[in-house]
Amino acid sequence: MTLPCVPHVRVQAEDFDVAAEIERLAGGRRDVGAVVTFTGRCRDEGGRLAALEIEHYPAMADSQINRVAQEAARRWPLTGLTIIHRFGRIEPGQNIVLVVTASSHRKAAFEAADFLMDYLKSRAPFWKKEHPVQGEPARWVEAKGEDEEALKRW
Amino acid sequence: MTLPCVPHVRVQAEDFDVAAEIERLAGGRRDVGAVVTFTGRCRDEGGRLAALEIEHYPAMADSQINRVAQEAARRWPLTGLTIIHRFGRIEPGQNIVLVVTASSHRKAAFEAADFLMDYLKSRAPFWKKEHPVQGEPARWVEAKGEDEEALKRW
Amino acid sequence: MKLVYFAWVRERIGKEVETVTLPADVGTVADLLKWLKERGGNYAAALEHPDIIRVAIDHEHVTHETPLPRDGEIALFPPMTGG
Amino acid sequence: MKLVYFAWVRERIGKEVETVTLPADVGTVADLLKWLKERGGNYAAALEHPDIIRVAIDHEHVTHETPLPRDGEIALFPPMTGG
Repeated sequence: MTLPCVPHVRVQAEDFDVAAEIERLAGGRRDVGAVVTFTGRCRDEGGRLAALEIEHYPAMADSQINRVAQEAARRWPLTGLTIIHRFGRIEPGQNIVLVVTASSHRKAAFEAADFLMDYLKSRAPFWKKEHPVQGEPARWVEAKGEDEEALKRW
Repeated sequence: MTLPCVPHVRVQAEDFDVAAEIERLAGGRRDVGAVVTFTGRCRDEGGRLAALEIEHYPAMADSQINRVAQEAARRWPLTGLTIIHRFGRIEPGQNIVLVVTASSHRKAAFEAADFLMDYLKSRAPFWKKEHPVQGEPARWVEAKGEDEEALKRW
Repeated sequence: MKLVYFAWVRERIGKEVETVTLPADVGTVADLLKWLKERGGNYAAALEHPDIIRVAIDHEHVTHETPLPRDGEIALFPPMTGG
Repeated sequence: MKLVYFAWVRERIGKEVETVTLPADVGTVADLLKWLKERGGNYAAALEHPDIIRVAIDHEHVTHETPLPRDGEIALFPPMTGG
């Protein structure tokens, strides 16, 4: 493979379809040996959470995700790469984020997906607010030091 | 989570449906924060390959995959784990193997899927034979030293 | 200069966007955060700990040492929690 | 003792399964590989490099030092290439 693949990036309120996104990268192709998908979903935190509200910075989200996607496409021999990040109200059991990586080689697909999730956590301009089931006030999720630490692996 | 999840393992000639397998692990659940899928597919090796023929040791394949699946379920806090390995004739673009891991936590899902693929490569009793497009004779794929090396990471 | 705010920075300041005219001695991002904080009230509450505020200039992450542009969009927000 | 063969071990030996009666001095997996190889012909071709042959006893991977059971299914095959 000579040129990096062109990443497919979407920032949207709507849900996504993992099978359709796998098909987009691998369907009809005979050179794809490995496809990794990562789906991040909303958890109810032991029954405590009614919903997440995801705020984002529209003008920046797309460009930042594209930037990190292009870095992944340069660093690993990917045949395809898709990133979808949702915003708005998301309830437990619903999807938040999808990364799909396709490659001739297993390790490249795994590593690129893992790298991308680390970078999305700490670099993409999204903020989660938790709405509890009970009458407690909503509160913003705090960033974890471990997420920033995770970037040092790359 | 207290008890390890019970892995779902299948060894079959038929294709699998990634979306259905994600649904099996995560559908209707509110405690799953991360789902990773790895799909291994047959490549045409630059147009050289007409098909793979995958031989397996039926009496051993199921028990070995279950063993490594149970090890993964003990080592990582997974809420669900599925492994499907196909055998028989598989053409370029078709699926060979699927690993799906679900967890509350991203790292657990990634690491367990990566671990499982390393172990399937070197421990599950499957053997690939390549059938070239041209009139050349079929030949058995040779195991790679790097696959054996990869196990030392775990 | 156009300022935009997100998440709890936006909530505490009480607006999403505003246009400000900066004094000549406000040269860097750190200067801007100090100047805003000194406005008091909601600004003092939002920028109580300026070190944790993340900043982007024209949609690119920058450090607090970065010089301000003559014009552009400056975004202030908490550490991100996407993914 | 039931012996089963896979992949190119099966192809070179020319059979999938056979039952053999082992001499008393064939005590380990390594002894078995040596004894089979000394049968010559197809066996010598299949077991030319016994070190690379992988072995399972009753569906469990074993080393070449492993003692043979009194009875059971012993599988001989090349390094695996699944996944």
